[in-house]
Amino acid sequence: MNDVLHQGALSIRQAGKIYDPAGAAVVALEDCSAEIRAGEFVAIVGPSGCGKSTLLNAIAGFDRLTSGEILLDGVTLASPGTEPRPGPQRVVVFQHGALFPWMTVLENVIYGPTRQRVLGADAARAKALDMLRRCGGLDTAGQRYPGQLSSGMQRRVEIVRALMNEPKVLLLDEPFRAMDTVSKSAMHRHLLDIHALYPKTVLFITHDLEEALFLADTVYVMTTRPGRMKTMLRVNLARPRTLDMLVSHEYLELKRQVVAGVHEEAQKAFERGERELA
Amino acid sequence: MADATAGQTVTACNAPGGFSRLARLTGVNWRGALAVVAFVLGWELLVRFKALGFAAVPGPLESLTAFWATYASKASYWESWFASFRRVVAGFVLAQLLGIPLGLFLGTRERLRELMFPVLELMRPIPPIAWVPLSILFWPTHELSIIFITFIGAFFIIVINVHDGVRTIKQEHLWLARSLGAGEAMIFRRIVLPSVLPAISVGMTLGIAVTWNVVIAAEMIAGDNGLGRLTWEGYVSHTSTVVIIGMVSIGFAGYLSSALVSWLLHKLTPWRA
Amino acid sequence: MTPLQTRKLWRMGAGYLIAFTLWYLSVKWLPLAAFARLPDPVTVLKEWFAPEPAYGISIFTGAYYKHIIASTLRAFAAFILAVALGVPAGILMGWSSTFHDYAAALIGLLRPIPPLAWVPLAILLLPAAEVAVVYVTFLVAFFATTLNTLVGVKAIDPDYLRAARCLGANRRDLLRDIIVPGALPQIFTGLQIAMGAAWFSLAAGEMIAAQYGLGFLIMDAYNLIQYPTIVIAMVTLGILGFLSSAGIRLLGDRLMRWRSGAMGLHR
Amino acid sequence: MMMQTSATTGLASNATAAQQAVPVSPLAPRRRQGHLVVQGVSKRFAQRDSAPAEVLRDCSFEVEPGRLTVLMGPSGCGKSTLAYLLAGYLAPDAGSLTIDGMPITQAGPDRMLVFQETALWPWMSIVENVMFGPLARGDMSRAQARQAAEALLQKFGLVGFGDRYPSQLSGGMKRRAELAQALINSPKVMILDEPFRGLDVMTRELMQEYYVQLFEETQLTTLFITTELEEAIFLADRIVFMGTAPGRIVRGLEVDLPHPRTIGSMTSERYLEIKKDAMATLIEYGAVSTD
Repeated sequence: MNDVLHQGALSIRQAGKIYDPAGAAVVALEDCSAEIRAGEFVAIVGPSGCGKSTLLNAIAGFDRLTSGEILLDGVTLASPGTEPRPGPQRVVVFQHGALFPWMTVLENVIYGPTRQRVLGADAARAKALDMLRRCGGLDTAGQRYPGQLSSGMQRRVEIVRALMNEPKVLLLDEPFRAMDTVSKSAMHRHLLDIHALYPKTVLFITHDLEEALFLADTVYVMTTRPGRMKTMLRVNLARPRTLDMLVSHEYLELKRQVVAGVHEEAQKAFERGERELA
Repeated sequence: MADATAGQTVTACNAPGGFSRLARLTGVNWRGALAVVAFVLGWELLVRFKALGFAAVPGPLESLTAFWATYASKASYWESWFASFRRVVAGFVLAQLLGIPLGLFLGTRERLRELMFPVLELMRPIPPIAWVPLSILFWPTHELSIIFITFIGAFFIIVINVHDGVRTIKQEHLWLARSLGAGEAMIFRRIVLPSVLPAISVGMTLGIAVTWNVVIAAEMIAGDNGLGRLTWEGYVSHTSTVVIIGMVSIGFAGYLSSALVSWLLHKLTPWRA
Repeated sequence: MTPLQTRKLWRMGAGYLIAFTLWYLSVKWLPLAAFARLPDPVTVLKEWFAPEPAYGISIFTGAYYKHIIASTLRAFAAFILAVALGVPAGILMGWSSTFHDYAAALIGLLRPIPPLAWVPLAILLLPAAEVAVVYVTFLVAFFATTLNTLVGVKAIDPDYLRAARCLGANRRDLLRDIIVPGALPQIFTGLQIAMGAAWFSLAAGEMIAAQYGLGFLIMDAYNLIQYPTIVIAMVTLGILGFLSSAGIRLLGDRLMRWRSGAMGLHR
Repeated sequence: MMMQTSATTGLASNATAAQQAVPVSPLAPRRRQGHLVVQGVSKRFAQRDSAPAEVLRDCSFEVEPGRLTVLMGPSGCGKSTLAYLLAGYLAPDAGSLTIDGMPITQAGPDRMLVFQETALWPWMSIVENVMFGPLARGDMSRAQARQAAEALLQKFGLVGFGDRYPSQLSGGMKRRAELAQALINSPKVMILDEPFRGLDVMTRELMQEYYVQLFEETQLTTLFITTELEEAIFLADRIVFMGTAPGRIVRGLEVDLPHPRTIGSMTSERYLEIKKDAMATLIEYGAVSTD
């Protein structure tokens, strides 16, 4: 972890969320805590419906917490009392992609800084082209529409659009879920390169334990609903991560430690899912 | 006349406010009720103060009393209901009986489609009402000519909807049935027909709305009875309460038939709850 | 042109030819008075393209274009009014729930009344028959535009709104950058339906209450027993309806280049 | 309730219970049947406004009876086309496809295909979906078909869901209903075309475990198509690799991981070696860059 960064420390303290308290009172998050250091690449692994997205929504400012608190560099982001307000400090890259289809790649990427009037149009365009070029020669696609790009390229442009706002925290919500093995491993390579170029605190949400172990410095395994941090695992693989690490013994050892716990949560979530449908 | 079905009412951002909490609790759209009351009051006031050309128009109260006093019990009023309904039902049902099979044929038989579809496509934009003169010329009685117009109104819509529906059947659904050894007849009955039902329901929902629109105009132009005629005669004879009564009755009749059609279609497609 | 396309073209031509001959034979030879009364296609075509048409309406006569222009002006006046009022109303309904509750009730109240039932009242209320016809045409186009715009706003993926808010967009930015472009495809679907419906109502309105226009021409030709002119006016209405819908589709494709761009998706 | 933990014993007891009612339980282990041979198969698809696209070129491979063969390759390399050819939905432009020596000319219940997207008919209840096959062919009376269907639904942990419509079931449950719908016809071969593609990784792993146990119990010849390497290694007795379009077979790889396969086998040394070997092939042939 590079500690040159002193921004982007995320402190989650007994975060709790209950949907529709008066009615079905679904407890999505309960006593969920984690201390994330500045610049740390954290992966959160958990079955569907375990509250991963609820936590992400609270951090991003889309939803309010019913108990506990989340602070960014000591400033309260989310708590029962604070009005949730999204902002460029913590930008989300969405699961199904949220590039604006009606804007070109360049218009998408400069949208943030120009809307916040942080940069003039020309300055924003220059910065955008530079960043796109460094993140895998995407600048050549500047004038194309998202619909004309492959899903891999769309995902990377969306990451660049987020980074253009100099966010303190980058929130990735299962970004590579629908990709097949080969394109997924290519995207892992790109993400790690971009993270090395632009070190930020990263919160990576996924179902895929192998992906979490390969990408992250720290992996949190969440229990099925109500979501709580079940286990925390420091991934001491060296950086930069390479493909052959996927078949190394340290990696295998790390996987052995958590795979049983993750599988157990998956089983519980699956059976609860079916009971609810019965 | 063919407008889209309204989207659901979940909105982008809910302003808290008293009414929405009240609405959530009681499930009644209070603001809507307020709007309707305001509309009726506005109408009454405009008439009272003879503003904006409302001089020749009766207020809601006056129309209502006129309705209860004379028309509710008058046989001829209910006869116009019956006449209009008879024409709508005849034209609409005939359009479905001929339109659905033709739509299925056009959807499944490549050669027939490439032959007939362009002709249908050319006739579709011609407004149904424009057929009135030819229809009067062609059919021996006025009744038949109006029924023909209502038929044309619903026919094109159902044929084209069913045709599109048949062509969007999932290939896997057909292949799976073949793997399981089902014959062509069974495939048609248990796979093709059910999967076309949603398209049929869209065609019928739009069709019934068009049919009511068309019957009113046809009656105004060529009919000698029916709600359209009643409204037109109210206008010609300057008894404007009848114009209002006619319009509201047509509104109810249209609403009732649409509700009937959507109830029927809901019964036909229980799995689409 | 691939063999597939040429075969399709041949069949289309054959289809038109068969329809044409069927029409001609049934009018000319079928021993049925009902058919005999109808004008046959050859007479209609002759009349339509005659430099001196028997009843004064052909592509060479000014009167023909006077009616066309009258109808087209009315249709587009009503259509543009419907778009100018309907699109903002639809967006507002999708954007604020208070406005939605009020508007939805009023629309629910007025929509079941078939537009043409308004004609008598419109004539009474409005200064001229002309305005009444345009009003009736406007009404049906307005409902189609508003409801489709509302559906378009509702169908926007909430992630787009959230992404924009992350990037610092305020409410006005959201409306201009996300809501309007996002709802545009469905708005254009609504515009096409509105245009079709506008021509439907216009024709009927003109037949009942106008002094000129294609609808009027149809009834006038009927009363003056100029039957071929009825067919000419009907087909012209059909062509105008088709052309205006095609025009809207073209406008839509130009405005939403990003959608056609999506077609060239290379995976 | 989803799956009896003691896999083998639980299944056997249900099988025997179903046996009395139905002549041959579709689940009892069977004589080695369903030997598929694909020889020099090529396939082109006519396109509306351009030259026909070549999807398969000279494809040859075998699916041995009683074994689970996985067909692995990048998306868009013609794997599904091969599945449709074997199922008899499409005819090859060149080459031959046979099952137990007989040429494949049309679709039939001996080769059941589970599609990528669920093909359960939304307008039929789950039990009607399952009963459709035997009733369509007239092999069983309505009562017999219902009993066989109920037995299978019970086996697949879908008790009580028979009268539900497919839209009321979760992804994993729909897949199991489709397995029941296929197995009631006692097919010789099961062909699964990326069946777990839409599911999240965890549900997917559970479904993989589920199918491999079903296979171990029935020895039903299976051709499993996927783009996921972990899924391929976990399930396969043998993996057949396909290169990018136009698809052809580039390599076969024996997977000698012991049966019964469990989550544990994914962390064994042998698994790592096989994965390293397979990754090399994938990168070399499957090099589909995402740009």
